Amino acid sequence: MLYRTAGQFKTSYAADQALFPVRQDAILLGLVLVLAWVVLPLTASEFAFQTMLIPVLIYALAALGLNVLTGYAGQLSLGTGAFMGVGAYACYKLVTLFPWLNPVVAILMSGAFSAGVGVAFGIPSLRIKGFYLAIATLAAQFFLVWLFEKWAWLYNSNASGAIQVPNLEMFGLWVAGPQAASVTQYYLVLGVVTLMTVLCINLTRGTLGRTWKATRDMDIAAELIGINLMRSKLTAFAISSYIVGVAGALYVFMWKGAAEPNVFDIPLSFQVLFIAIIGGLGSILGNYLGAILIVGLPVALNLVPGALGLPISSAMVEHLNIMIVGALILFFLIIEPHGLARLWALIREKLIVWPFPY
Amino acid sequence: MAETAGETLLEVNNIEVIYNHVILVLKGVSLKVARGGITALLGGNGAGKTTTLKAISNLLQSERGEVTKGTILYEGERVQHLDPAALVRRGVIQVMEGRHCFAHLTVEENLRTGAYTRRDGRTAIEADLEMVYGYFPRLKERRRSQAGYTSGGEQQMCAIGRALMSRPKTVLLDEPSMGLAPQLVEQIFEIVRAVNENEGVSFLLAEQNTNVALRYAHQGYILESGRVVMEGSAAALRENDDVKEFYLGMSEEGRRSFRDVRSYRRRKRWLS
Amino acid sequence: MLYDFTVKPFADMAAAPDFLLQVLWEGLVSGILYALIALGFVLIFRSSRIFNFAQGIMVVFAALTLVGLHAMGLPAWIAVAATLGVMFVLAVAVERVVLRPLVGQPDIILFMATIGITLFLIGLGEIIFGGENKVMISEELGIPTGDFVFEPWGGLLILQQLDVTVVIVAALLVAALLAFLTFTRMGRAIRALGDDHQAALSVGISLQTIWVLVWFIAGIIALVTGIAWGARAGVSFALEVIAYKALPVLMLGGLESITGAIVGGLMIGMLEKLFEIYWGQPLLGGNTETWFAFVLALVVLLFRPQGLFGERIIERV
Amino acid sequence: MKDSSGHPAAGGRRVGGVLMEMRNITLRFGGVVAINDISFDIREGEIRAIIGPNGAGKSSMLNIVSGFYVPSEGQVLYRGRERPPMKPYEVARTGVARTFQNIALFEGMTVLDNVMTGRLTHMTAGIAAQALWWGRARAEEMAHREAVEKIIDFMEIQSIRKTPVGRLPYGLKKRVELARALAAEPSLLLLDEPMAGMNVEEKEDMSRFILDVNDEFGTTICLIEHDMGVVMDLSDRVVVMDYGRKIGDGTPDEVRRNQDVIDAYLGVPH
Amino acid sequence: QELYAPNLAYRTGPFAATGIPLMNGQADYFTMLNERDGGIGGIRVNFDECETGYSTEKGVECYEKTKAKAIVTQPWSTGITLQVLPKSNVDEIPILAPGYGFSPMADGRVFQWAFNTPSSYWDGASMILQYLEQEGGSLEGKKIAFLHLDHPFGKEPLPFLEAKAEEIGFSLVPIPVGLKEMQNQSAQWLQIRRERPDYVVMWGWGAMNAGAITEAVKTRFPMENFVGVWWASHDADLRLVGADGAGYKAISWSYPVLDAPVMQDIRTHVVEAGLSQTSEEEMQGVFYSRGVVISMILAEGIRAAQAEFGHAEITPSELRWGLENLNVTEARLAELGMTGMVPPFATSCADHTGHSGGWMLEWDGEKFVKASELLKPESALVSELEAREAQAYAEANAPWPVNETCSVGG
Ligand SMILES: Nc1ncnc2c1ncn2[C@@H]1O[C@H](COP(=O)(O)OP(=O)(O)OP(=O)(O)O)[C@@H](O)[C@H]1O
Ligand SMILES: Nc1ncnc2c1ncn2[C@@H]1O[C@H](COP(=O)(O)OP(=O)(O)OP(=O)(O)O)[C@@H](O)[C@H]1O
Ligand SMILES: [Mg+2]
Ligand SMILES: [Mg+2]
Repeated sequence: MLYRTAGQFKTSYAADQALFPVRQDAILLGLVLVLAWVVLPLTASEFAFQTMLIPVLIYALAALGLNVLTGYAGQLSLGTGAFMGVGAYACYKLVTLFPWLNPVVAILMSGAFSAGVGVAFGIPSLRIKGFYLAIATLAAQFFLVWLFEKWAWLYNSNASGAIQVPNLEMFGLWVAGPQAASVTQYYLVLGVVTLMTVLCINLTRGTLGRTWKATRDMDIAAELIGINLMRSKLTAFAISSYIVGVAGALYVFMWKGAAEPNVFDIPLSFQVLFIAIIGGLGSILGNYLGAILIVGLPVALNLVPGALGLPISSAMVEHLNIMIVGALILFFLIIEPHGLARLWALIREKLIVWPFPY
Repeated sequence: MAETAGETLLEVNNIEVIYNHVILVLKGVSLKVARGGITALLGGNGAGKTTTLKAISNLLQSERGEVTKGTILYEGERVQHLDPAALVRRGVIQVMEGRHCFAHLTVEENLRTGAYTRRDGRTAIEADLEMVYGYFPRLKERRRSQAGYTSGGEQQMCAIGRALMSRPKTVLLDEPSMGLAPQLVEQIFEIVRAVNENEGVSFLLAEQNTNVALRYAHQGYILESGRVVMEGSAAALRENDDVKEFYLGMSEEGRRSFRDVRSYRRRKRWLS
Repeated sequence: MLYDFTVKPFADMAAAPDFLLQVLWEGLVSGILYALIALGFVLIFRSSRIFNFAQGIMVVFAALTLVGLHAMGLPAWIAVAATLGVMFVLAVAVERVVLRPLVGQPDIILFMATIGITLFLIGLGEIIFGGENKVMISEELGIPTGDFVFEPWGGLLILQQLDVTVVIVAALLVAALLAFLTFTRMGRAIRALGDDHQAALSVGISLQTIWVLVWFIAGIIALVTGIAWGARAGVSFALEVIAYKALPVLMLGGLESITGAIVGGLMIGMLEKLFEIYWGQPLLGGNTETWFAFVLALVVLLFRPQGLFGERIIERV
Repeated sequence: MKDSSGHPAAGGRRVGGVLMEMRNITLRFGGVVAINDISFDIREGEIRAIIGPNGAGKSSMLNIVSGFYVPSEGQVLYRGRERPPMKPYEVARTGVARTFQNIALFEGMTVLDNVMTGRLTHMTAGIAAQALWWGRARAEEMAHREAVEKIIDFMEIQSIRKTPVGRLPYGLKKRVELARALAAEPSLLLLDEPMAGMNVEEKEDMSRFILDVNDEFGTTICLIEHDMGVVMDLSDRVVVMDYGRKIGDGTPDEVRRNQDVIDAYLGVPH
Repeated sequence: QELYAPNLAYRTGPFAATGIPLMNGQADYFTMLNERDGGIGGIRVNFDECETGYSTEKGVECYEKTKAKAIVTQPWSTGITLQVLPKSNVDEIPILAPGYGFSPMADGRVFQWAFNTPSSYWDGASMILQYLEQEGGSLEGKKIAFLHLDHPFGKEPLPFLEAKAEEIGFSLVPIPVGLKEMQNQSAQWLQIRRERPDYVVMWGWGAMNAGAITEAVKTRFPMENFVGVWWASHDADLRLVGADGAGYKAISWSYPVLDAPVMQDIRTHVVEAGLSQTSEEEMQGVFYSRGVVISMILAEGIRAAQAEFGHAEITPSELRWGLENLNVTEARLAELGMTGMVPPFATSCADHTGHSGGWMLEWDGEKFVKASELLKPESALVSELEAREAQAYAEANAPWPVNETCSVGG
């Protein structure tokens, strides 16, 4: 009943190409937006901002970037963490070299640097494919993290070798650094993430998106029907790394406040990959679902024993956490290898035909 | 030849197959394969022929398909729970649609994997290898090339030869003629007949090339959108008017030219 | 500057040949260990196109089980046998719980699944064995611990007996594996399986049996690797990071080649050590071993996209 | 029925000059000689068939035309001029479109998207415009969508427009593939066994499409097919290959009577 | 009614091996206080653990989760410390990082909320150099290899060592060990073999120490010329090489006095009552007893605050006062039953460290023994560096509130 599509007719191709051919989807999205823009910021606690809301958004954005590359263009990358690092370090250099720069502008600019680096490391993808390429992206991962450690100029030769976010102001409001309020940072992140998402949706449903998907599904055929594979792959690397870079800048500037090089090491890459895959490759929505699950799960698991009053030591909780996260990854892959987004689509399909089974 | 059809070897009773939990593909298909017979499964694209064969050989699982209703009996025993390997050991082997050769193995290695489940010794296998090369001389020429680099027709031969290497009792043959040169199609069907007659192997073949199929088969089933719409002996089917028109491309005056088909589009009577 | 990069390193090598030999030996030994981990990967990849990320943690898990069982009082060799039993159970469990339901899924999904297995094993291992660094029971297993000292050209060259043992054992293991894959029916089935699951199923190759077998062999390799690494550096979860080193080895050697794993491992082990000692430390601030192997492999791949010994990538339409 | 240039054409269609000429093409793979010194031409507006036993080198020839294989020897002339070495996508942009023997559709995309990719060679909007879904990008998208819908109607695949291609049965995939090739509005259409795996009824449909394309848009078509009925009925001229050599070239009638062809391929006179 | 003093523990991850004994020592001391005395000042201390696995990310999460109720944050990694440092000004919760963290935290005027009592890394480096000079004569013209974890923690003493190298005239060769190479340091030790340094000073942690020590034995580096920081004095690491490691040294501001009354109390009230996760072997180690000392510092801070403000349930800012006014004398140590386990120390508003000094420990093949008298850091250079770096930090993080009311040395 909820998902009755009968009676909704399309009279133009534009209407058919609209984002939400089914009206109920648009309503649902509206609700989510109200929740994200109004309800949550008004009600969330500091803890919720810091451990759920902000990280979910940032991780979802990073996963979105990865998804462009892996889910849409079919180039598996394990170097997301390092590209986030490029964004973060670029942003750090920008705001320390040009203190007058608007922080949001700096964040958006820093993506350009990681896009550049991404393209450089994307060039081998023209020859190298599949897992070979995936391992090749690890070259970027390890090399860049090494560079973050060794190139003192990047962290302004700080004794600790870490970057520390200075207090940044925008329109009289602290937006970054220890003085910034979580709610301000949340809105800023939300704004950037919403913008990126809209742009990505447009890109992926248009010409470029089709080029990518064709490259992903069968690159030889794609080339034979007139797709320039080099252009297709490199644009994917550029746009993906741009988004990932922006996510990296947000990660440090809007959330962590400081970062050492090894923050951007391989576990971060995997974290983002988990989100993209559990959420669903080749889906925009999936990134959000995946981020909620992967970020939220450990937080929730940590709260459980306390809430139940179980006398489990914190180390045990952590071990169990790792086990459970591992098991859940397996669980979700087994019930729906194509991710939460597909699961949702299936549920929707069922709802549309409900109450009939098929 | 239709007389050779003896007792029922394989029986499919009213099965329903669903892909991905939502896509209902077979809506109650029943058929019987006689021991020592050649049974043809005919029907248009997407009718469900491949799905039926995979349901029998239990290859659906890896495509997220599942038999939700009905039973499949082989030699009177339910075989739905068996894994494909167990079925092969019982003598049921499928030649898959679209030439699934092992691309990195040579042609000869491909053929040898066909004998994987056999336990009757090296000499028997070598002899069968020669037999397959006898049927397909082209394969002998290409025995050392990686299968991935052989032409489409060669791959098809390789797949059929590989199945024969397992010394099967029942072969599920999915579109053997696809992409083969005309004389090779005849040749393959001749081989099917020879194997059927000499070794008593039963065949269930899904085929689009109705013309050839009905010439070699004993029994036939016609499938449309997941249902059996017609069944009978091959001879009877060949004489049926609808079959003639839609599957054999015959008009009153013999074969229609493909140039003359543009003007009208017909409807099948039973679809109304 | 140019001189520092091009001439000086070689001059240094020539000036102290005994040191160069030592560097190469150290490289060789770590190369062998990388190769052993890579071997486990190759076997599983070959038989299922699964890029088994869990190979690294299997090494840790095997070593921990061995030490743990010994600590519980089992004699060393019985503990080895029991550990093999555990690895077998693990292989069966992985096949039942993970691989079977995921058969036929895209490679990347299976790759993810192995990461899931990795996390699960880390959590489980820490619960059972705790996180402390443990001493490998080398003596109890009869692994020699002394060293051989040579003085070539009046210099000094120290070879650990342990390392020599590792090199020998690794060589035997590789020979056995190669024979298994080339000369047996199973070997061919394993390769066929890697090409096309569906077709392999259709000719009666039982995925279950082969997968359990292959994962079990990978478990045996993991145990050998675990004993070898553990004897050098102690046994703890920190070992896991070393597993990353197997990746460029695979890339260089080719994902499905046993020979590739060995040659790649040795090349990477020695070249990265040479680079680190003669270029990395004096000129680049050191620690180049983290990335050198990857970059080297990347460069090689640009010329041979399937690695040195990998199977040709078939591109046809 | 012969046109002024002396070449046969059915239905009174105009067959123009030589569109593409293959001159002394040889193709080797290591030791295997897949094509051995073959020359033939394709005239504008005709339907040209290539036949021959399995492994004869037909697909390889098509691959050379579309730039996927580079001939070991010989030249390809397109519209009278020698074609320089080109990447496949550049060849596609000169107006050559094709279908594949082992269907090569983009499995993860819907039918509509697949057909839309066929038009990529005609799309020009920049990345920024696409990202904003505004102005030119949007107008272009709509215009092409309209053209694609026409092709979808023409191929009678309206009902599966939004279905992911991976789920389609074989025959429909072949049709979608043809639609994708047509979407490029090619001047030369290469079809590699377009009717393999179809029953008569479907072959008739497919024939209808091919003839209509050839008729309505004047598209030159080069096809490989094993169904002699189809080949003989549809094509204007036929090249016959056997083990990399050319053993016959001419009208269907000529070829049908050629003893070499009968021996090597047809088996019995068709 | 309780005092919530969470610990951002790491009993998991690559550093777990070294973390566990420390966490056990810390936890057991508070359990002992709770069991024996009913807590501090009559109320129990809730010494909760939040697991970080030494990951900065999880650490920050733990900080956020606990900060609402907590009177103190014990971040337990230099990385986490660096991240929560700027937040502490806003959240006003004292950070207690005994013997780790950022050395300039000693400057209490700039880092009002951070404490690295009783010794900073620069103190440690200073004491090591002093010891080497005492034992082997002037360092001038000598070569020191500085083997360190390539991580904020490992780089921490570099500014001090560089300054000293220039001052004394020894050459310093920093040799970083990547996080991924902790277990495979053959390249680093080949470099050491090539450089032929007179001494190797090690800033190592977790699996790195075991790796370095085994590698040193293997390459036959003379153990007596090999000195580590206090985090490189874990008994289990040395037990890997046993007698071959004899002669290895580590500076330490704590010492395991096995028969100290406090240890006895822990045994009776905690271990025998089954309230501990420790083992007898672990209790005899350096790290366990250091954990006990660390908890003592916090407990003394709490006591001082309770005494000053006259109520048991103190607030975070009251605890800060307590930590700024520690005065643990010999006599007080004797009262606590901890004589000899830590040198006496005192803090102030301006000096959050105490710079109390430490002993050189030496591995005798089976256990660590004291190898020196109490060493004192050279305060002039250390405090000059502290002031300079603290200032730079405050500037980079402007606006950064500075406590102008403390006078130097007061
Ligand atoms: N893996 C799958 N997931 C979803 N649907 C599928 C899948 N495989 C097949 N189908 C659907 O099942 C129906 C029957 O397909 P099947 O392949 O059995 O037909 P067929 O008779 O063999 O056709 P063809 O002659 O083209 O091979 C088709 O409509 C197809 O879309
Ligand atoms: N990339 C390649 N590498 C090696 N050999 C190849 C390659 N491509 C084709 N061949 C070989 O060239 C010969 C011709 O192949 P081709 O695919 O052109 O045949 P075909 O005429 O299309 O046959 P079919 O009708 O069976 O499709 C075959 O023997 C094939 O094995
Ligand atoms: Mg089929
Ligand atoms: Mg072909």
